[in-house]
Amino acid sequence: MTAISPTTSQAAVRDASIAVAEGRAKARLRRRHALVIGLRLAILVVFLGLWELGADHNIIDPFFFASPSGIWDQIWVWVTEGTSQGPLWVQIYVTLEETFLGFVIGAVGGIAAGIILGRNRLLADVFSIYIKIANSVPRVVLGSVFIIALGLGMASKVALAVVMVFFVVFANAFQGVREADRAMIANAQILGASPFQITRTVIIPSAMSWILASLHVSFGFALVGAVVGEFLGAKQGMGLLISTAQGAFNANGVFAAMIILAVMALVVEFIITRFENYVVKWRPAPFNEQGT
Amino acid sequence: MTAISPTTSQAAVRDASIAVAEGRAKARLRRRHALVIGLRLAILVVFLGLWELGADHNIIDPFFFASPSGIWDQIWVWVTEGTSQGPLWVQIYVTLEETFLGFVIGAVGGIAAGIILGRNRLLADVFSIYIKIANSVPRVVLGSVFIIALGLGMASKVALAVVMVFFVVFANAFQGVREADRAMIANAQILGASPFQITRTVIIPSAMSWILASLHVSFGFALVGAVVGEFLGAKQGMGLLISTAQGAFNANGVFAAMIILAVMALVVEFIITRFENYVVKWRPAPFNEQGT
Amino acid sequence: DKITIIVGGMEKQIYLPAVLTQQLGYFKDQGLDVELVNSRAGVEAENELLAGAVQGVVGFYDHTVDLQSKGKYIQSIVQFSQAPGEVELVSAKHPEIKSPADFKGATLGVTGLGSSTDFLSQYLAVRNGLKPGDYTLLPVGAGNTFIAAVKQDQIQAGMTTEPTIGRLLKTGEASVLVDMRTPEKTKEALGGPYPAASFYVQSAWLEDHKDEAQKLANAFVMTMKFIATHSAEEIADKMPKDYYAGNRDLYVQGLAGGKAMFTPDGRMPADGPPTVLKVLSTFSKSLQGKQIDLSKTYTTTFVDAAK
Amino acid sequence: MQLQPMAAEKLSQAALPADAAIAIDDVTLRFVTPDGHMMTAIRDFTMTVARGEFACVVGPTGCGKSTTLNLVTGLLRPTTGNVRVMGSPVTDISRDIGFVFQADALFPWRSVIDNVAAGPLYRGMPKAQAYELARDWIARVGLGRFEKHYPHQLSGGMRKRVALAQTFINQPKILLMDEPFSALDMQTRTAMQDELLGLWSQQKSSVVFVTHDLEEAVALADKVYVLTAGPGTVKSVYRIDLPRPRVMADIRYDPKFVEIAKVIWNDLREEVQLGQSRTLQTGH
Amino acid sequence: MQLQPMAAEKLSQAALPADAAIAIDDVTLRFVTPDGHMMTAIRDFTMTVARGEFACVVGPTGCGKSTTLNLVTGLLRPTTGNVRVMGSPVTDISRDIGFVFQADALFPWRSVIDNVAAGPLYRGMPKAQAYELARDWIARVGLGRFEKHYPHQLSGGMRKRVALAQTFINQPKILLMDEPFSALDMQTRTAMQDELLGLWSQQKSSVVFVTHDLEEAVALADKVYVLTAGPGTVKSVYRIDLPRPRVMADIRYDPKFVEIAKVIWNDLREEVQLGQSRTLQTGH
Ligand SMILES: Nc1ncnc2c1ncn2[C@@H]1O[C@H](COP(=O)(O)OP(=O)(O)OP(=O)(O)O)[C@@H](O)[C@H]1O
Ligand SMILES: Nc1ncnc2c1ncn2[C@@H]1O[C@H](COP(=O)(O)OP(=O)(O)OP(=O)(O)O)[C@@H](O)[C@H]1O
Ligand SMILES: [Mg+2]
Ligand SMILES: [Mg+2]
Repeated sequence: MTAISPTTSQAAVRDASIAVAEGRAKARLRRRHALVIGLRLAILVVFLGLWELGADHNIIDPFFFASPSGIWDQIWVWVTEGTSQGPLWVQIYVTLEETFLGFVIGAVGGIAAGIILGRNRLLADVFSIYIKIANSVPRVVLGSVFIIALGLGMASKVALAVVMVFFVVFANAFQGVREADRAMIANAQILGASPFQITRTVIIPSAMSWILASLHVSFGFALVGAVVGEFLGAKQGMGLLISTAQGAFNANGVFAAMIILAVMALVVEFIITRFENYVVKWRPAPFNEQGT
Repeated sequence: MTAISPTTSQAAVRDASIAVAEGRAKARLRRRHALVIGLRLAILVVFLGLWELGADHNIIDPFFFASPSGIWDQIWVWVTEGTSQGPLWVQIYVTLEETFLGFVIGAVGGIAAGIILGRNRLLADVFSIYIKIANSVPRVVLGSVFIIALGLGMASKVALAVVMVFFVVFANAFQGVREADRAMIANAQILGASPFQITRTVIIPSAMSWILASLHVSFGFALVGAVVGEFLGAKQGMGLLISTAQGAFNANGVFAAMIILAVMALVVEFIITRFENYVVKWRPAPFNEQGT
Repeated sequence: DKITIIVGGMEKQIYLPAVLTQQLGYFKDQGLDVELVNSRAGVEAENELLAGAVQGVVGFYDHTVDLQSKGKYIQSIVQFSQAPGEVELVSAKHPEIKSPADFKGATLGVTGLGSSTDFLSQYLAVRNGLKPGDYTLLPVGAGNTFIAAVKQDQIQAGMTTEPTIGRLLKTGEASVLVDMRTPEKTKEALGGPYPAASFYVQSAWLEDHKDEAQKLANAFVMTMKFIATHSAEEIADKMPKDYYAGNRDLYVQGLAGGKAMFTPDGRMPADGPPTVLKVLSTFSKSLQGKQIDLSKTYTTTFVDAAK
Repeated sequence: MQLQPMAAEKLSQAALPADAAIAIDDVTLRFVTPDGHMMTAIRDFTMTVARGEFACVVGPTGCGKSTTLNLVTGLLRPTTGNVRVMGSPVTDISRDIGFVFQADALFPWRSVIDNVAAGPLYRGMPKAQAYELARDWIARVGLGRFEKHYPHQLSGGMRKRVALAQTFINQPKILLMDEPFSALDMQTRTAMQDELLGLWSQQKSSVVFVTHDLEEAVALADKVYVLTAGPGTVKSVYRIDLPRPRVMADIRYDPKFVEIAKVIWNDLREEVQLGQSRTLQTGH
Repeated sequence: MQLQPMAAEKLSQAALPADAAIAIDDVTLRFVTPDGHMMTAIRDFTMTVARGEFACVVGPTGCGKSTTLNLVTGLLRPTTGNVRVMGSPVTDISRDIGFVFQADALFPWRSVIDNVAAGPLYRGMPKAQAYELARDWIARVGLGRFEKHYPHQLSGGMRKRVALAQTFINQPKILLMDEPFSALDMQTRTAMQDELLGLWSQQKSSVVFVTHDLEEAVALADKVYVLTAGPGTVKSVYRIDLPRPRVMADIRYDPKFVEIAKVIWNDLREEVQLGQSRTLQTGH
């Protein structure tokens, strides 16, 4: 019995010190989180403060560049009294719907095209030149072509959002497929995978971080596409709100609408990041961030 | 001597058959190249043919969607007689200059920001939210802000091209840095590399294919930015040409200008591809395409 | 030194005097180095002018009134047209609309909300006994998108300018409901002349640049006289080919129909500004409850002095 | 044919039997080197593995052993010559083949059990059954506690064992293995060798096994190929006539084994020294 | 301290000397497993390597050998306990260390010579000199003809030799090697071992060498650490008193060597069997 007792106590000491170490690690994480939030807020406050000051002293002409307080007033009016086109949330909803449809169609199309061309060299050699041509078409011109072809309804805005998203996603999906590790593909082939199974279980997972990177940036682009579409002609939506505000020399209105758009983008960004963390949970942490 | 002769002749046979095999491989490559070019041309011809036919029979209204022959006439007129704004090449030069400046500034900025934030977790956590906000601002609205701030000259178009390019390049550079192999970074560290050396010799090469993928798509975007800028206000450039043609119901002019833009994009694309092949020449060919 | 002027669409017939002056070489004759910049969005042009980046704008007169309500002073020094040059077209699919009084329940196309076409359309409706809310306004821009909106029956009627008018008339997809291309018909529709296309500058700039302003006025007045004394054909010949690349006949035809809207001498018609104020103050939120001094929105001094 | 009075019979390369599981016939393979020249990796290479035969390949590093295996799988194509598997020319990757790669080729986004179950799932086995089988094989390679781990959370030796389970689970007719056991400690290695021999005799599969450990080669093989230093070609082939079944833990102490190993060792050493002196000459 | 009457002297872990090159003091390291639990990789681990000492580490696969090396480099941080290198706590990656990774860590976009010259260039040596030195080391590892090749154009063994040259060229004070020779054939391996011993004695560096080959460990080391099956901790330490300089080609036939190897082998086998039975129990 006496022989065992020192070992037990030694183990107890170890376990206690591990608990302490883990507690310390957790506290460190919490502190870091607080630091990040604090810094973000600090930057925001400094930025808005300088802007407001500049506007007050006419260094930044609020007629052109608005002022934070003016923007806030405008948002408040829109929230409480609605906009000239109806309640604010309807405008947000309309734009969000167009954006979302365009984003999904563009992303799915871009991923599909990227994978198909990435997997098939001949198709890639033949078609990539046409994709490059399409990508150099100015979107604003495309906008009027879409309005002629698809009308002034939702379809033309969605189409514009699609063409904003498609090329970015395509380029990344295509390259992601090309970068897939050849040893891994060979292994899957030998294990008995059909070309389709290889695409599904090897190519797509390895291109995933490429695709996700493009989705991050392209949701913002989809939003831009939808807004530009509304700019060119619409009954409702954030783009029309901006266009009206611009026409009335209402800089506060223009900036207020842009801030609402930014908040929309951030919310969706948050969702994409969640999805990303779920998808790439297999990924090794960098050295030094491992263990506890 | 007799002992050697069979070996020599055997070696000669082998060398001959290798020569044959290599000749066959080269011929196969040539045939494939011809096939690709042929298919590309076939698609182009079919596409243009259908368009022309459709326009002739008014299935595709040439008033809105132009016709290949009309576009060709317009380009011919511009080339031989110049445009209302002066010689065609001046318009091309102006737009190309804006695009190029915007592309370079946006790409360099995006790469730099991507690398800095990708290498520094704290900066990334603090600033990435602001980059996302900036990315959701509609570019057309930004265009007006730039015109107010920078005037109607070249600066505002360049700025617009920059903001089209920056985000795509940033997103990819950032993710590319994050994806760099941790074992390779550790190895460089242990070999004695300073953080800057690691960035230069490990991070940038491994993020290179990410960055290049974004450059491919973003030159088209830079072009779009410059053209939109000219659309909003300019005295020269392809955007103004399009705007004038649109105002004059000259669909052929609109499409002709877009085709010129596409050719510009393709030329630059070709240069980027050359650069890419040079940079990634270390890359293994996929299995089955190796050997001869 | 160099003078930069923004034109709100150089190829538009309503702004034709700007480019024509350049083409005729009148600026050079006055010893001026003028650079014309195209900008289709009116707001962009005004913002540039206010920011001091350009010296003048060729645009609609009503902006001078609107901006005064926001405390910014700009003045028209040469008035190009005394009619808006706009036409309210009605779609051929809707023969039941015979006058603005039949707009009830219809969707009316305008170039943009808050634009001149917006105010004019509403004014037409109200003058014919309708209330706001009886009709819907849809911003459809001009040109192709306007035509597409008519074709797709998204608007039953709409207000636009040449060459969109000519195109729709030619294909028979629309007909003229209210014509505001001549001073007479404008008076009939709005109850007075409606000064539209004009050349305006910042009042502050004018103070210090009387000399340049005079030279500019000289050049423009000569152009106005040229227009008055030449046929549409002859004017079209002077314009860059790209402006009528679509269809020259249509261009000339439109010009012949709309030539009458131009003032013969660049002078502001005395009863014009009040009409504009009346139209604007009925609908523009920013004007409500504001006192507008019309005399600060234009001046005929330079036109009068022009030789 | 030079017959030798002992178990290690040196064979001359006879005409290729038509029914061989693997027949590499006078193959030459050349790569393009960075400076644009051609480099011959293997030359006039002939090798046959009969059905149910266990062949080991030994040779100096860089002599073309992995290249040979890649030729059999169809991942590489010969510049000249033919490769036949089960009597028909190699055109595509065959489902009958199992290949344990020299380097890591696990799927990093799949846990151990998903990696091991990949083969059966690809081949259409129902999910439940595939996972049950996978669990079984994971236990056999001694990784029962690590089913849910991802590859980057395993040690080098553990990853190799996952790769073995991934290949063995398919029970391939033809098994190609490229230094499969070099990352394992002696004890685990012996266990894996026994596992391999069991699978082989039960499946009657044909095996090509590349190793640097000559003793391992002799202990396992029916036939040992000794390659020359690059450009690789077959230097000699030995038939190993040790009785089966062999028990890995004991066979090394068999005097016949020691004798065979010594003969081949001398043959191989000659070659390796040749290769070294050649690189030293050309090394600047 | 249990002294044994032969060359393999089993040592008890004494108090840590202050001037040791490497001192791992009662370290425990835990990883988060995929199901969110903590897994102890090494536990109560204590190890000292004096300046100029050559230590080998053997143990069953997955017992924590690579983890231990990563602790010394600073790539991993202990959960509890201390790691000191050259007397000062490990905070960042030290320039005195050379590390041959178990897996491939060459730069794929650099040719062989650029890979080997990386260390000297990072450390500020002039370009011409660095390349000259690199050429010298490339020749020493027998890759003279492959200077311009990229890593993917090399065989597994050749890549490993590039990694060795890349590390050796820096002449590190502390040399950590994780199964560096397991992909090499016997002859090349012996040459590399001689190269390593030469470098070590000339540089008076301290070496920690992980291997699965017990004979290799005994042949090279001053001190052999035997680890227990995971969670790894030190089971026993042996001092190897074979005379130096040792010639790798001959030492295996030294009777003292055979005796030592046998003693440690028995110790190790016990541990490996324990590890295996444990995984088999928990394997479903
Ligand atoms: N893609 C390639 N391009 C050029 N040369 C190559 C390529 N792949 C392999 N080689 C060359 O072919 C030769 C044989 O390589 P291989 O990988 O078959 O050797 P190995 O016998 O498997 O060696 P090891 O025992 O080290 O694994 C080597 O000299 C190598 O440099
Ligand atoms: N990132 C990680 N997350 C979770 N567990 C890990 C991680 N890295 C290593 N481990 C675990 O730590 C233990 C020790 O791993 P280590 O790589 O040190 O073994 P090793 O002794 O080097 O084995 P081998 O001889 O096979 O290389 C293993 O059980 C492994 O599963
Ligand atoms: Mg190999
Ligand atoms: Mg290890």
